[in-house]
Amino acid sequence: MEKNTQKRKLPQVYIDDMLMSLKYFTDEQELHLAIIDPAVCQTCEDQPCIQFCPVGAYRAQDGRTVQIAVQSCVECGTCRVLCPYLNVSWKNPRGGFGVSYKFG
Amino acid sequence: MSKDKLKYDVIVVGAGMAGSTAAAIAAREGLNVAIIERGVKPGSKNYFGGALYTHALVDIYPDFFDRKPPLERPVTETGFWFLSDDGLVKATVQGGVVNSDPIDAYVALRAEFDLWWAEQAVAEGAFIIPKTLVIDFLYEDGKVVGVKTDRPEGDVYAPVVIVCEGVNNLLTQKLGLIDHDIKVSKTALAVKQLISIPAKDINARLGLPDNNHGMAISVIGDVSMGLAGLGFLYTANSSLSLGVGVTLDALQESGIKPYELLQRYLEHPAIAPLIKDGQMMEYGAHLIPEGGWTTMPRLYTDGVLVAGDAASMVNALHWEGTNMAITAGKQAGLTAVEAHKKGDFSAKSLSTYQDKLSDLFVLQDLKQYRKFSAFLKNHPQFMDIYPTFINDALGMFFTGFGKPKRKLYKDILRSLTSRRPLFKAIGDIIAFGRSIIGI
Amino acid sequence: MTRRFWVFIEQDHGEMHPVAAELLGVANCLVSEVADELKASGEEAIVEGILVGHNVDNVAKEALMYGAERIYQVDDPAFEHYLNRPYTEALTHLVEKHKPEVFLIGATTLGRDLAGAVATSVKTGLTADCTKLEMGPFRKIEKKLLLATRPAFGGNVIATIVCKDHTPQMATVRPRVFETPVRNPKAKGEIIQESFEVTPEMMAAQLVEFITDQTASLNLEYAEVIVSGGKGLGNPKGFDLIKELADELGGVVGSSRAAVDGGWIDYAHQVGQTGKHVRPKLYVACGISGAIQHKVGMQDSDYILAINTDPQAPIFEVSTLGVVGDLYDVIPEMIKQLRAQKGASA
Amino acid sequence: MIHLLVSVKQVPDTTNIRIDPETGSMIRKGVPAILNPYDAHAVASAAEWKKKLGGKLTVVTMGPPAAEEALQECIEMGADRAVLISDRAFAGSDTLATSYVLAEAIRKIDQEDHVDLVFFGKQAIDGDTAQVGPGVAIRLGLPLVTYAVDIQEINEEENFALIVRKTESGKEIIKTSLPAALTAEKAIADIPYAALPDLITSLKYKPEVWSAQEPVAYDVDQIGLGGSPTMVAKSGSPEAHEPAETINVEENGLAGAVETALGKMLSNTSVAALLEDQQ
Repeated sequence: MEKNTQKRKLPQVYIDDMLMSLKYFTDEQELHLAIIDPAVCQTCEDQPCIQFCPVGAYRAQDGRTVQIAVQSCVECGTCRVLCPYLNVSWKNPRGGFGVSYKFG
Repeated sequence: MSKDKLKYDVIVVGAGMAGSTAAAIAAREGLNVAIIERGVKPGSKNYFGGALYTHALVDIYPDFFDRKPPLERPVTETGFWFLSDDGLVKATVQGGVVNSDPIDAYVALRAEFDLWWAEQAVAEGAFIIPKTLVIDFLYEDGKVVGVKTDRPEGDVYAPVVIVCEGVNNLLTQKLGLIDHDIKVSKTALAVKQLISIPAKDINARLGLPDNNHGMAISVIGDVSMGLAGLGFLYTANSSLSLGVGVTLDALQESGIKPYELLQRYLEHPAIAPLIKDGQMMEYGAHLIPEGGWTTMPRLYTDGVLVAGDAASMVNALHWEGTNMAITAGKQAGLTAVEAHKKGDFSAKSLSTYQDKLSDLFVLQDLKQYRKFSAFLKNHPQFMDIYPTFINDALGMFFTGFGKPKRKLYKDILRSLTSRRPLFKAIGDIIAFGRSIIGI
Repeated sequence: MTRRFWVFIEQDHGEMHPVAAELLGVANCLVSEVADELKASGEEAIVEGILVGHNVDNVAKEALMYGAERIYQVDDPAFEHYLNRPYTEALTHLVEKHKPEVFLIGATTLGRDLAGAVATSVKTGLTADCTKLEMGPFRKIEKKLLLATRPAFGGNVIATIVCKDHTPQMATVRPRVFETPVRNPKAKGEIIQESFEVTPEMMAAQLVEFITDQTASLNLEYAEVIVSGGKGLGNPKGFDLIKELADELGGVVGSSRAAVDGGWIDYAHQVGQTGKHVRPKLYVACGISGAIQHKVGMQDSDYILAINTDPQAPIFEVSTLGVVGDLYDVIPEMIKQLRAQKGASA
Repeated sequence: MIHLLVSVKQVPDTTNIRIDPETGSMIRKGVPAILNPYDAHAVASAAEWKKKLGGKLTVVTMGPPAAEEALQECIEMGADRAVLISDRAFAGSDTLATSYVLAEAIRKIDQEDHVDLVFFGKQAIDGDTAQVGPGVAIRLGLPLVTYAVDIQEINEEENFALIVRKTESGKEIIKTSLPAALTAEKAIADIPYAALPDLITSLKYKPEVWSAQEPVAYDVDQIGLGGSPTMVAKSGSPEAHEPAETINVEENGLAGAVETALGKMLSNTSVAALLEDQQ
């Protein structure tokens, strides 16, 4: 192994390249995630949903409101659990919709 | 469409490891069982590292291997890899105890295996209702008598419901069997990539003699950048499963994006060569309940049993989850059968489920390891200092040529004490011992 | 015996569709590719246009200017509006009468279902949406065949298909896949009026009303011109410049996901895998690196101009033309020159 | 009582195709087979009209035994009867042979119970040829309306239907006598979220399986490879795009570079036409 001096840094990752590998059945009629009160997000200090969603579905909009790319969700539950104000309305998608792992 | 009620002897919620097992056991005893699965097919919502353990599989189907199950490579080499910032110590074992017949563990891919596992339950007589989400329960004078699904005319009745809904146990919470949502300190987020690599390259790069040999590795150290968590590497037939799981509170404190932590692991100088020219087949993420005993809900109430991840049945240190789910699924299935024989579906009647599990490794181990996740949190040294020390120590030992050995051993010792005072290190070892003995 | 290479001259209310000219150009190339066989066999080859409609004499003349040597014209009120059944019956009659070797049709909405019906009615093979056409040998078959290359499985596989021992060998081609040949106003050629008796049974379907679609709200998916901004803009104000160029080109504003992430523009503008899929005639990508998930959303655009400071940016892999430079210089200059041109020609 | 029929196809899900770099052929493992999306919307539309007018909905498909799953999905959406035409003799059929097989099957079903309207999806996402619908319609002598985005009316008494179709230049409302055929865009109907009893019925439903001999005795020369004039000479993965021609501002100066770029763009007829429209 080549010897490099300083500690290895965190690489920049473009999450969408990951999403290309996933199969989704997108529910055109119902979204299973929603922000309960957008105003609460504006007061939220570190917005963990944006930082820790493993598929980067949560995105900051102008004025610190948050938008969810619901169709990228893999239903892991991290956002529900990390949101300091319990401000995420989190449900499983309707039957047959959402991520569908090909390998798993 | 007929207007009479949809009625079964048993409803199982979720066609994962626990659910399909419970359904198979109950159906085998002649009960009319329906599994309600929210995915398009059983397995489409399930995700893990990971390997399945033969003891549990064979316990459900003695002729398991004759049925030609869709397994990946057998695990013929397993152990720990200690990652430092730029180095690696492989502490793995092969042959001997590991080389049992049949092999104790097989790498698997859940989409394919869980579908097959559910089909075995169908062969026993169970009926699968896919693409349907259970959203609530049906009650008659306070007792659960069925479930409500999100489809029109979606009520389904049964005197006993076995809830195997997975780690996000919203239904279990709705029943009041646990008074809180899953906890950031007791839950890990695991992210993984399945990377396609020709089988012969996997064998060459990992030193496996042929496609009939495989690896299951726990990776400790630089992989989680000192955060409380574990990395893993599994060899499927012609692909490698590489991922890392970190407890949510540690992840949150660190501010690190999960997919960037994973990418950093894949770019580690000792890991990158293993996946060179590999093509990513699938990325995914899933939560792992690590609270075990401390976050386990009540396992039964009137007309309901809970099994699998929904009941926190995971022993993270030993990567045991699927076998616990299968074992618990079986006991739940048997309990449902007994309840039907007795015609009594009250909590008291169903409580025999808890007694059965207490005599088995499931509850015993979870009780024994109840302090382990707290231990990991309070001893981050196991995630960075000690793995790095092991790398330095062995590295120095095996390159100490022409160096006075007395000085060599002093340097090795100092590479520990410079990071962690000796008496503290010893204290850590003792604390580790206690947390896994459970005292 | 004459080897006939046919092209369907699609027209809409007396306006020749540009794809017809493109296919006449292709037909003439195919003829040149069998020149050796013609010399050897002493046979002749001819490019003929097939025109169906009502009061379409000028379209016939126009087609002669793009390389058709002869036009068979079926001119009858019944054919004023395109209806599958009468058009199919007329073409089937002409094919059976003149026995062409190759028959090319434009893959427009009209052409795609007309070709499907004619190929079935004449019992021959048809290859759809071809991206390459050539005459070439195939196994031991004595005469060169039409080698039709097309994408399959969503563009993941490219297949070359032949239609052996059935004529005509039919193929449809999307508009703008091939260049338009030079228009030769002095071209000479023969226009033959063919009659075809349309029975009432063929007119079972009639056009009741036609609603033109100018009012289609300029939403991203159906926009003809899209000017997109990406991370390269550096800040939200950059989109004012993008808007100015878009207005100049009569287009709408799009964006990459990075710009939406940065909160510079609303999610509705996002082009890409998790945003919108677009197929405009002109797509101008400004400061967009072109990560795979963006390309997926816009690579079907007909003409892609990319402006980026980085010559290695992946966006250049899918664009038709690239300008390597700072968009804050290039765009204002482009607007200035576009206005100058408009000023000159106004 | 109306009798509607939809011809459907099970296709590999091309949004997740992986190509084996060595052989250039598609990797089947891990690629789910789904009901062709356009066909699903066609079935949804037919089911809506069947419920509105009262009657029967039959679906038919030509494919391998596994296509049974796609037919079950149609039953879930409201179809009453599903026919699977499956036989090794059909293997290798191109669109001409396929339209023959489907047309004869529909003719047989029509003899049993007259079919008023035949639905097709606009195209299949694996082959994308959009030829089977028109081919079957011409074989059955049915008037055809393609790219249908809405059905305004189906009038059983006066035996006509009003169908809205979408073309590049706008929307056409077509009045066609019945029986007729249409190919459907996704906009024709939303896919319903089936009631649980319908889903359960579909899971237990076993489609009728027709072979190349019965109940329709197919002419062997018109099916399979023998009945297919077209064949694949060779196939492979697309070569990578070579990077676009680029003009460098540093080398040509700002004004010069932009001028050349605009010049090149205007040499493309359709772009030129576009820019003129803006004058």
